Amino acid sequence: MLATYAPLVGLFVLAAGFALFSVTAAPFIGPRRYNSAKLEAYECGIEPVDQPLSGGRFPIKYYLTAMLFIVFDIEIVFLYPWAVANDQLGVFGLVEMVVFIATVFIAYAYVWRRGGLEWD
Amino acid sequence: MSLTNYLVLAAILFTVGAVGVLVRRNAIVVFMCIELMLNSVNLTLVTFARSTGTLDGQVIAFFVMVVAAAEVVVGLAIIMSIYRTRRSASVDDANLLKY
Amino acid sequence: MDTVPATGLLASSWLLIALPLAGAAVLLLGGRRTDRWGHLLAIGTVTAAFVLAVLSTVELAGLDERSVGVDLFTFISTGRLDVGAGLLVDPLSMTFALLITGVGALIHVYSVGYMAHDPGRRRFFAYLNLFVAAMLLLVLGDSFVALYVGWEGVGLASYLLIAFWYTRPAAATAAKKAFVMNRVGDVGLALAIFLMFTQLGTTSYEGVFGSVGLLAGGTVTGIGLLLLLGACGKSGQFPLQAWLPDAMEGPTPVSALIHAATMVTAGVYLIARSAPLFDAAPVAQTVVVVIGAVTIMIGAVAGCAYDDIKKVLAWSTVSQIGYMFLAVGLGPVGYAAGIAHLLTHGFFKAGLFLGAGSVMHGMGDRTDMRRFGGLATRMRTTFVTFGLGYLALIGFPFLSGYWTKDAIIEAAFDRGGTSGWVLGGVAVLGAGLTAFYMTRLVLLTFFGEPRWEDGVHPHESPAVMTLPMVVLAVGSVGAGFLLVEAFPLADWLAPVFGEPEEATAHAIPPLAVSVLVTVVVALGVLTAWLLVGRREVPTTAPARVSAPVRAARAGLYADAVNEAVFMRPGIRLVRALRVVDDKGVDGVVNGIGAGLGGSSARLGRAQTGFVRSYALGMLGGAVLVAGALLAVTAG
Amino acid sequence: MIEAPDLSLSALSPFLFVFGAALVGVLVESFAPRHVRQPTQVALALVGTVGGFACTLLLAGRGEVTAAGALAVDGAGLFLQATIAGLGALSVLLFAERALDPARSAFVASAAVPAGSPRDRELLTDERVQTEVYPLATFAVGGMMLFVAANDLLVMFIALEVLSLPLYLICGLSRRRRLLSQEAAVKYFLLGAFASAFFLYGLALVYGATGTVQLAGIRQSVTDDGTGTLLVLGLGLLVVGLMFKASVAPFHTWTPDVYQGAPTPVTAFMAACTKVAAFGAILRLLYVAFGTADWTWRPLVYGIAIVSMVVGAVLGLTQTDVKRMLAYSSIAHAGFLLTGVIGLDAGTGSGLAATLFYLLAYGLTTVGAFAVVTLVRDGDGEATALAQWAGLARRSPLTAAIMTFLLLALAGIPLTSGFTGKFAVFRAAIEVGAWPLAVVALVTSAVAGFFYLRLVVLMYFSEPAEDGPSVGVPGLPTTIVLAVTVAATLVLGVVPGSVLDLADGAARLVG
Repeated sequence: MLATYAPLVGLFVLAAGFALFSVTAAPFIGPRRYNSAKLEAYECGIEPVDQPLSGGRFPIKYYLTAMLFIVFDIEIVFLYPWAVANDQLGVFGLVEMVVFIATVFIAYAYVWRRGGLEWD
Repeated sequence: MSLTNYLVLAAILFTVGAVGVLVRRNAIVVFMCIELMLNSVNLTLVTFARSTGTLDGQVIAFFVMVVAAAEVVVGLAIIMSIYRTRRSASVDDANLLKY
Repeated sequence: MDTVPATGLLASSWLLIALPLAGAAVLLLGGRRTDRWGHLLAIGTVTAAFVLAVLSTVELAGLDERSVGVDLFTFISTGRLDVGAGLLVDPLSMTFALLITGVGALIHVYSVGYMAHDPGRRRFFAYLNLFVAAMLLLVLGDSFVALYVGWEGVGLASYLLIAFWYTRPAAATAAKKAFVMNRVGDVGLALAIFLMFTQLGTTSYEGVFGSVGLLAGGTVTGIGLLLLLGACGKSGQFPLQAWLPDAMEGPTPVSALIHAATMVTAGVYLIARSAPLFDAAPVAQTVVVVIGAVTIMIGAVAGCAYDDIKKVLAWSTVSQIGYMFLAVGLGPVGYAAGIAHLLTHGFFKAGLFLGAGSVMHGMGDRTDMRRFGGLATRMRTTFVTFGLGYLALIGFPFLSGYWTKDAIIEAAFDRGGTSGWVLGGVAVLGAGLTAFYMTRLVLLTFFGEPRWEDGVHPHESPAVMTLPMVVLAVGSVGAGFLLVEAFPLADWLAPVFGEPEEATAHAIPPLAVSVLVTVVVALGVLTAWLLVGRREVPTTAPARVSAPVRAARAGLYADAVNEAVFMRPGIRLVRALRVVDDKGVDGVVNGIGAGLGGSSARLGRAQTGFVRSYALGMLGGAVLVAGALLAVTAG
Repeated sequence: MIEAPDLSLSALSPFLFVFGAALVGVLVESFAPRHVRQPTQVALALVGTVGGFACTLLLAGRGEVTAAGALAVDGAGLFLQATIAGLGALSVLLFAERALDPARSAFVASAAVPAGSPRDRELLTDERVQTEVYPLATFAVGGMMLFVAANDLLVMFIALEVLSLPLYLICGLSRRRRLLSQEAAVKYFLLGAFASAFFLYGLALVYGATGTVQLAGIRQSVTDDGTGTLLVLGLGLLVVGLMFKASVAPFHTWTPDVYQGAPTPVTAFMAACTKVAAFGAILRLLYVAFGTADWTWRPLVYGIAIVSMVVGAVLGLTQTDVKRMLAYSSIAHAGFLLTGVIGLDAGTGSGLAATLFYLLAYGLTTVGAFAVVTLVRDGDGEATALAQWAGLARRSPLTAAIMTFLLLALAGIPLTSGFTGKFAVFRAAIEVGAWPLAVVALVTSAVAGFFYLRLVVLMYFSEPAEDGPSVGVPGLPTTIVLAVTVAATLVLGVVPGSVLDLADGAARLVG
């Protein structure tokens, strides 16, 4: 049954070989023209606007807000399975979820008290 | 469509991510490549969950997402703090510690 | 050999080790507060240990079973591993304990005078006490592990003492050299102990010797050869002899105690103690004999060529320990002879070194014999005691060396066959060479015209230094007779090595051997007198000399050979040290790397500091891991 | 209705204690006024780690699997948890030291202020400290304890991240030499995340091959169906991820840079606790999940052990920085520890006890050695260049003596814990017939002995440099750490019997 995965191994070898080849060959055959554009992020072909990493800067609050959003947003992922199967999980599931949410709230309290939620 | 195709795609993505870590200079991009590796694993996990008929793979994928998010926060915080001093996010510039 | 539990005074044999150890601890931890009285404490602890050793010996002699075990505590006891720390008090270990504490106490006293003006005197006595404690542990321990602990301890003390004047680059270099070469030997000893563990599950003497018969012949030979490697490293035997002469950079009392009388004989002790093992491994025994014979010649030839008084004595030590190896390699007939020579050598060589120290003391720390001469009248006590030690060493009839060296030469001839003749011949030739270089030394130092440098005013040393020399001189004269004829050491050691067997048939009669040796010795003395005593001595060594002399001056190129064969890393280090000497020991220690360091630095370049290259390394490692695992499962 | 999994609260008590303390720490950070934070956080972190330590002691002797098979409560796990908690408490004491540096702490006053800015210089001697380090460290301790108890690859992965993420952060929080510290954090983070990705992919492949991530289930599948390509690949990638954390060569490259750049108390914490945790996980993975197919990984671990010992010992020779030197020493010790892992045979178990003992001994000695490093200072903070340590014995005989003793222990000289530990692991390796490995280990430990000795020689036999460092007078926390580590190193070397017995009794993995 495991033999069916043999192609996967083959591909691994192929991919690794290709990667090694590209990495070793690039310095020899590729032209070396470093410019600031190389460090810029690719933005769908649009002229990159002011970016934090290549000159201009975003205010730090964008960064903070985005981070906080991601972290707290992703916790929701655990609520979905529980919500779907709540009636089967019973009290145990409820208690576990409360503990989980309480823990998240501790982090939330930290963010709030430290001014992470203030825009100005 | 065979499940193997998904596994192959995931393997390719993983390799692309790994190569990206090796060749990119910008710390943020390096970090994005690592995220790509994690997500290729997610794809693998979900495929295996399907092929083995168990749910574990899907559950693990959730956990991986959360961990990845936490890693993003920590990573960006570190990269940003060094950027604010050095004015550069190139991983090659951070080269004081060696030999 | 059955060991009985200790009773009475013997139960407190641990005090022997504890006393000097406590002395060292007080001196090292007490700091400057102990500067004023520290040396007295050091002498006190060693003397007390000596008194205890004497009393214990008397008590031991009165017992029926002269082999007493003292259990101290259980070091590791878990599962199938049981390592206890215990002492074994038997005639062999007590003999050594007497030598160590006795000569040790004398040299402590001498050092009070010798080191009187040295700012580091307290440190010096602390190290000396540490050495005595470690050496006692080495000989009194009841297992190879205990021996190993002591072995490393004396190595440490030796290293610290060679480098005592660490501001001298030569001293630091010599200490490094001693350390490196000893490590080679230590690895051998450690491997031997591991081998015993795997094969027998124990390292206690009782356990190992009791089950030697259970082992395959090859294993016993392997253990024997590894032990021998350890012994060679510690005792300055071929091919690890080169460190010993360099170790003379240490203060002279150190040379006398550690590098002549006690530590360097630890190899002989190891082989004698492992007698049941070696008796079961004839191949290993043969190698011991060969190494002994080779070393006799190397030491004697090199001794002829040096002008540094301490180096000549050091090469002489190398050569004399060669005799002891030869003896203990001969098996049951030689054990007692080897130990007896070890004891008398301990007396006269320590005496000679103290005498040399006294000469140096009077000559403003000069060691070049070409700048001595005519000291016999200026330093009367030193001359007389040194002279007696000299006579004992060359084997002047009825002095110590005569009795014990002759016994070894006889035993060598008695081996029979061609090998007996070769070994005996080498031993006799060595005796002749010994007579030559020692006579040369005495002539250059004490006779002839003074060739002193300006501003040198030789004077006799204070009583605190001459007194130990006198005591040792008395020992040099009488010890041989006492140990061989009056109270035969062989009988005393019988519980360890078995009853001495009377040689039934001698290859050549003992009397003939005595006469032969005496004649050869006389020839050596005569040659020296003709070559050195009757001529003007140039104050610098002639540069244009024949190849043999050049070779001898280079220690028979022992360094070169060692370097080329297997000491390359160590020697590179020595050379690197020379280069970076001006940076002091910082440079010296950086030089350690020079051998391995080349590769270290090259490998270190891989640590580029670039995250991406680290990641590449990890990816490469991961590919290797996956490849290796797949190879294993596929294969 | 879905059955609720059995959850033994008593078995979970060590984790509850440690994580609870960390969460309270976050609350304190949120609500307590600034001036009370430092003492409160130190107290909390100590309560958490010491409490966790006590809980594991109370659990001693248990052997069960709980939380639906996700956690193993067994002798080896508890021994390692106690070790981690204890070493964690010692590290927290080092974190809390305020008397040594005129800058008042090893940790930055405010991480948000760019390094080298005027505000940063102003804050250098400020009373403030970024007190988040204490809850972060406590989280890391909790993660490590979970790591060694994980009986399930998913829990192992989560624990790996819980222990790593806080470490990445506190690596970058040094008060002095912030640029180096931040660089260390970036390197550690990027490479650590890279390694976790490997671990995770390995997890996925093993899951695909066996259909489960529980170690017991994997074992069952390995026994029944043998090892396929997929499974073996997965095992390899898992091992890579774990070896990275244990800083085993060739996955060691981050170690010297991060050890050098991180604040020294954090380095002590990482060097001791992370190593213990990583080896706990390695032992569990290899023996519980893949124990019945040990022929697959044994040659690999054998080779890696040799590489690690050689790389650590040889590269250590040319180092010029004390912390870097200790980093290479840590790599070499990882190799010695793998020797013990090889010596762990299902039948005998003496390798397991030996490895447990070695981890304890090594952890204590290492914390002590780094504590000494924090004492030697010049005007610019710690003086870590080897050249600056020249003649230290003249300036401070006691400091030099303590360092010498700890270095001798690292070198494995008899009568120190290092000797007992090396003795035990080498013997375990020989017992299973891996004597060539033991020979390599002996030779490399002799080579490694050189660079330890080199520092000793430097301290005792060199002229002190003109503008040499001074030796700070440690406050109570550092004094306690030094006293405990030196005493433990001595006791474990002279009378190791009882602790060896303890390790022997604890040497059991359930699964």
